[in-house]
Amino acid sequence: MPVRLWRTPLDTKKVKLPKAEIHIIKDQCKGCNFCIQYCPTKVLEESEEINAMGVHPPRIIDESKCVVCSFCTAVCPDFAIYVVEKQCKEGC
Amino acid sequence: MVEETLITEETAHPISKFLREAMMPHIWCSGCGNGVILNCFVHAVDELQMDLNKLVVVSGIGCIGRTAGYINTNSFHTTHGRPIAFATGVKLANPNLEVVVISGDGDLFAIGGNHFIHAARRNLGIKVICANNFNYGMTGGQQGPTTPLEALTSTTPYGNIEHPFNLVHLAAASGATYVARWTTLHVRRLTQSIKKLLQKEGFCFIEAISPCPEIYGRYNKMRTGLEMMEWFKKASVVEHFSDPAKAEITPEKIVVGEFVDMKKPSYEKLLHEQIAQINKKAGE
Amino acid sequence: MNKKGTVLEGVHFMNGDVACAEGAIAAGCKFFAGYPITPATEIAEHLSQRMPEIGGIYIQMEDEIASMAAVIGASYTGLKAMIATSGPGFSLMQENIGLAVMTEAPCVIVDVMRGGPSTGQPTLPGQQDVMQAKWGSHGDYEIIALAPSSVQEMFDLTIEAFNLSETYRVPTILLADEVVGHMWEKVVIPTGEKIKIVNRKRPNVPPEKYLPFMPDDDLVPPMACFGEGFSFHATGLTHDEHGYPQTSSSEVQQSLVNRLCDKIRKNADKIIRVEEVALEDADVVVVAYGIVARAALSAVRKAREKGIMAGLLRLITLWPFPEKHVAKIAKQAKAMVVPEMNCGQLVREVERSAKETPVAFLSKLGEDPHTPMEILEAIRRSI
Amino acid sequence: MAENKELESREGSEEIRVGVYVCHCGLNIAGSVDCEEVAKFAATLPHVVLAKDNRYTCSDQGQELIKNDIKEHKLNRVVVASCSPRLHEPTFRKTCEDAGLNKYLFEMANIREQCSWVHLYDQEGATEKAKDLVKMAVAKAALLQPAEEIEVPITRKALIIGGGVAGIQAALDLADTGYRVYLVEKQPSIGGMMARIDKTFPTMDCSICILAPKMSDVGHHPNIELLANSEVVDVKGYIGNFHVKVLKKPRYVTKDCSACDECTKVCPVIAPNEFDAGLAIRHAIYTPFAQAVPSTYIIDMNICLNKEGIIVCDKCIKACERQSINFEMKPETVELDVGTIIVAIGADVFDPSTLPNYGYGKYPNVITSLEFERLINAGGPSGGHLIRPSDMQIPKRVAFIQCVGSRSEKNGKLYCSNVCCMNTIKDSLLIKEHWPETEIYVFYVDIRAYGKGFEDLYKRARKEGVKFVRGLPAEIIHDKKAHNLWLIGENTLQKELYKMNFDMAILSVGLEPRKDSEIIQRLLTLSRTQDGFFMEAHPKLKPVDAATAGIFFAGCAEAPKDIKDSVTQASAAAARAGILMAKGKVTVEAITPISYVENCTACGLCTKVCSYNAITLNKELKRIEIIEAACGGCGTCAAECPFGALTQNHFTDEQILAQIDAVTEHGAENKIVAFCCNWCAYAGADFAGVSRMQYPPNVRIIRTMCSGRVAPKFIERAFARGVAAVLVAGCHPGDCHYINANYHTQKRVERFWKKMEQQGLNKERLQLLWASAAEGERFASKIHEMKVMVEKVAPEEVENAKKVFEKALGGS
Repeated sequence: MPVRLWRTPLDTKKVKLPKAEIHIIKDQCKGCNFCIQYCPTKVLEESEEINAMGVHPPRIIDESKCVVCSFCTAVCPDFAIYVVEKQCKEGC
Repeated sequence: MVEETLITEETAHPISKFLREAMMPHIWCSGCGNGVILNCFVHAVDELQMDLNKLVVVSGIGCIGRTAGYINTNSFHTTHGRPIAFATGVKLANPNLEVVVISGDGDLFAIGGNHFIHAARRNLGIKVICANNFNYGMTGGQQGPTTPLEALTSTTPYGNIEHPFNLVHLAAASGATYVARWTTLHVRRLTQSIKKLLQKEGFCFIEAISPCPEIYGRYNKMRTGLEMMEWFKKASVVEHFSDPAKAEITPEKIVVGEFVDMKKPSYEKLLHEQIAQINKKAGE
Repeated sequence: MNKKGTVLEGVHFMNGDVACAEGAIAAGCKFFAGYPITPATEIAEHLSQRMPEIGGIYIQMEDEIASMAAVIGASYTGLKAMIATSGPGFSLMQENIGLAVMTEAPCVIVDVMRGGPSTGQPTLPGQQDVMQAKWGSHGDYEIIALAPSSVQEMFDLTIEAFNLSETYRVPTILLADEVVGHMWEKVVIPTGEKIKIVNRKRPNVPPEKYLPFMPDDDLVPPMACFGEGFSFHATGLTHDEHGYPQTSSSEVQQSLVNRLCDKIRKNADKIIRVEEVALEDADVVVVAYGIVARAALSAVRKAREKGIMAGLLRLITLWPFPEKHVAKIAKQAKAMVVPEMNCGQLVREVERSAKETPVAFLSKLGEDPHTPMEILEAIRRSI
Repeated sequence: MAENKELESREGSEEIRVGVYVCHCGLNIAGSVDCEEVAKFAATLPHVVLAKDNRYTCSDQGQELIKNDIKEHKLNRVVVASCSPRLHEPTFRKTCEDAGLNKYLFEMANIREQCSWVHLYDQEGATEKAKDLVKMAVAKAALLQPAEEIEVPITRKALIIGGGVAGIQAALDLADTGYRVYLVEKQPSIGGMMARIDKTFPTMDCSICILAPKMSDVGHHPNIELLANSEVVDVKGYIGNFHVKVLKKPRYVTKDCSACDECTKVCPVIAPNEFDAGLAIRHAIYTPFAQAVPSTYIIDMNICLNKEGIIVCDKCIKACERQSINFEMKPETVELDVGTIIVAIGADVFDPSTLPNYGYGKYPNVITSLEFERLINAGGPSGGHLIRPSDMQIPKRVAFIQCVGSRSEKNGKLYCSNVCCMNTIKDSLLIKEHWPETEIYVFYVDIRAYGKGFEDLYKRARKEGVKFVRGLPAEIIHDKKAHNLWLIGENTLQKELYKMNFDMAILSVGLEPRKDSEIIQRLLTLSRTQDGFFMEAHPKLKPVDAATAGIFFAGCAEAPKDIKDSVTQASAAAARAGILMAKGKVTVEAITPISYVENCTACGLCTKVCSYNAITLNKELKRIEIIEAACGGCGTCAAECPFGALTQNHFTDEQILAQIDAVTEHGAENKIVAFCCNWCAYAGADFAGVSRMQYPPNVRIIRTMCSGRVAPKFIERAFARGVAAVLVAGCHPGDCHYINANYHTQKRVERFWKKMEQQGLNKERLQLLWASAAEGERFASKIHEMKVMVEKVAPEEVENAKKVFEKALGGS
């Protein structure tokens, strides 16, 4: 049944996707960029700043794109990043 | 949002409680896979809600050997090649302890190879996780038992002419009851595998292929951890229970997955049953 | 011959290896790892039968390296652990003996000495590992070694070895030889409660306060074991009192290595045991140990019959070396005789302590130990 | 050489004894043919031992007579000159068999449809022609060989491709009959189009309510193996013995799935749900709809965060209590052996965004009838509230526009999509039911309410106040602010222009062949009509059979249908397949190829022209192998073989050459030899006869099963023997009864024309005609036309041709 899907589904607004709060422990980062490379929604990028380790820690491009899959937390060799899901009250 | 304001405190990494803060940051290079393996291990321990007092982590010499020290549990850092032998004493002395050996390919399969095959043969209930980085990283990248043919190392400047061990094949042939191989890119599967390994009876083995960009990578045109991870991504194929004999690691193909998962009474179980038997007879 | 599941008691006729094994059981040893080797094999064989009876662990490892490592593992898990071997195996163990020293793992190593070097003469006695026992592993350390000269002592000193190693958290070596190992003699075993058993010091602080390598005044740190709730780290690397590696700190290196030596040196008087026979008026003093000391004893008696004022200083503790005893007697003696089944090992320690007093060395290799006549002859010659 | 072989094979066998029977057929034949004379003439022909004429040879007496003669006169060949073999060949074959004569030793001369009826007013010409036809028949008869029809066992398992209502019905019917059924569905769930429709016309049942029970029956039926999310990728073999490869695409969820839906709650990826025509969302892990069968969920790997092969997100894994998520699943190929195949792949809906004037895809409130079904459906995205997408308000004025994509070559497809009229009427009533105040206009071309209960529904709609306006809007103009729509067009009844404002317009989209029809066509060697729907073996008498034996059609795969017709056809297809499987074996008519190994060079030409893959080249043995059961019997291979290493049973080269020789014995220079294929041209010629269309009597028709059988050497022989003209006639391209064999006919004739030109011959003397069974007129007029041409052919031209093709004279 190949139908051209061009509309925004009517219930798009009703679906609640997880809202993230990303924590980057900058000075623990050794700059391997695993989190940046393998983020499925490309939330992170390398920053200009130089941290205690002398590398560029990641920076958040757009936190709203994060779906809290937490792969960055799992793949970080240096325990320098983790994500928590916002326990949002009504309205958010 | 109250909780958030609390956890935005930077040190509050959810799994930091499993680490010895005093020892952090770890000694490993940027892009090294050892941190990923450590990360997967503590996640597995966390998900299983294991009693850290009942856990003993033993490691040998080499970069990954430091792992034992980083995990906030009973830990011992042995001489080169001997973690399995040491762990044997621990497991037999107290079978209620979960004894895990986390060490490197050189430590476990060159200098320690004899202990590995015999522990597997006995089916002693210790769990071995090998970080395979294809060379001796800590001493500056010498050729080792897993160095691929033709690879360049500080001691094979003209290319390696030794055939490497196929670790999963070796483990399976030696009698391990659980054998799996993952790369540090397969963190979810590696974590699941570690959970399984921690819950199984008998000798279990996981090979965790790990990037060594600063040393091995430098010699072999993969200068960053990312490049090595991309190699893993390109080359790895998930094939569960395929023939470990056919699972040699080549630049083109790395077969990952579970190779062996069987039930077999562990050495310590048989030993303590035997002891119980003897003393029952004695009592009569 | 033995009552199952219990420690042996009463009077028995047995060989030295078996006596050693029974001594270990009496001392509370619950873990034995080993590898077959003449002339120590009987210890393993006997324990493979006895350990299960007392709920202990016997395991034959793939080699002596593994056996030694396993023994340390068992020790860290709270069991009294022992290993028995002879020269070649003893060599293999050296690195991990160093690990035991560094991590202060109490354990007992029995070396039933045979003729070396290398494979040498497996079935003939020797005293050739005396120096290796002290210096075998790399780096600086002190260690305890005892030399039994009878089957009874094979029993007694094995218990003594355990007590010392538990007291000072140091690997303790029982330097037996092929003859005491294989010789059959009467052994008298007192009832359990009459046997003195020492157990390692336990931490008296809560886990969060526990520092695994923080010593008490006797320089020995209390020892917690795996699985007891004190999750701590131990390593063969130079480490601080937390057990954390300190690979580039000179202070930590100095304080650690010095303490490891001092805890033996400073307690030497408590550790050392010797037997003195007719020394009060002795002009010639024979210094001997192990099986040789028994020939020396009769030689000394014969000499006295012949009017020669001879005496015997039998060393039970070889390491730490009883230098005070030797020095003291050297002052009064005109000459000293040291018979050894080697090319001259402990004799050097004797000379070092005897200062000006002349020391005659009597070597014997590749056959039965010295006869009393040979030693008597040496006594005569020495005056 | 092949001829010699024939002769050898006859040496030593008993002498040929032909009996000829000329039928009067009352006056049908005798009216314009002197049957007695024809019989007398026949008696003079070689091998003929007796020739009789009688009133009705097909009557019981007529047949008894033949039987007795066979016994008395030891006839070993029988020729009946009467009507078309398409009518009575089976009758007389039976007669022969009853008398113990192999039925392949019977031959017919068609002197009614192709003689007496078409030359009503030329008794002499008709009689002469009849003699020729009998002579041809006798000549062929003399060379006929007894043949045994081969029997092929039939695997008692069926494959059904497509799990819409048609596939479901066929599957259940066959499974209930006791046959093993494999039902392959491309989508994650069966149910097809019907599952998405709200109500069915004319009865207004809830569509899913009546379909769901059937779906779960399929799911639980012990005889049905459901292969959802799967595709047929390869089909080998032939009737009764198909070997099928099915690609089972991974679901990434195992059968342990309890459909608890916990996974979708945590899945962070969303996409429009195809099932809801994109009006509702679904997650990357999902089930297309509540009643889906199988109920096992599926992960859409195109959007899942783990598409790179690395498990980045493990939320579903963690959420799944039954641990039924398995990202390691790989595609697997299932191999099936089946005896019959039912094609029920359904249809696609027309995509109206290709029509710029209606603005679908741009104007939010222009929706398709399919989107309407989801909107009005209580289980749909709006909970059954007809809302307009722009503002979610309930529309007051609604327009239905009919024939969107149908009945117009310019704007879609020529054909009528059959269901749209009634669907719209049903939809309009649904609106009225919920919101009676709504003003509804239907813009139509014609309202086609032909079916049972349709007209009543139509009347009801009118009574409810639905307004029907004849004449489709030329254009929809969009009011950007209010998102209202202006429909502009001409009311062709009142001959006046209209411009009306609506809140919402529903495009009643037509049905079109599925995009993947080509694949199925290629895999199963099927043929399709101009529309692109699959072509049945016979539009009237074999409406659910495919031209390829053992394959059947159900539902919209064959043409647009409503649910009722789809179900009916499905049961029919099931019955047809069931008949084959019940027999357990099938006999193949002995008109398959014979090969002469010694002549075969293993060049493989024959394998290339066989549309049935019935000939394979054995490279080791350097020879071809023929799978008789797979053979369709067209004879194209025999015509293609340049080495005389192949011929066709019962239509051998010698037999056909003998017919040609018979025709050309006398007065060839005025005659036309016409090769007609059994299904179209020959049937067309018969039809001309039935309709008494008169045409010149100088044409002599030689029947082949397919025009593809006509080998160049036949045409050469005819010219070499001095005929004025040759006609090769077959089915229209695309209508070939042997898939596409007549395509080779065309190539050969074109090649022959070139040859004639090179040889300085008038290529008009060879003509090619495509004439269907219905086109008697076309056939007749062709003969007229050729007569005129023939008269212009000068004797020397004939002589030239004779010389050019001299070589073709060798042989019988």
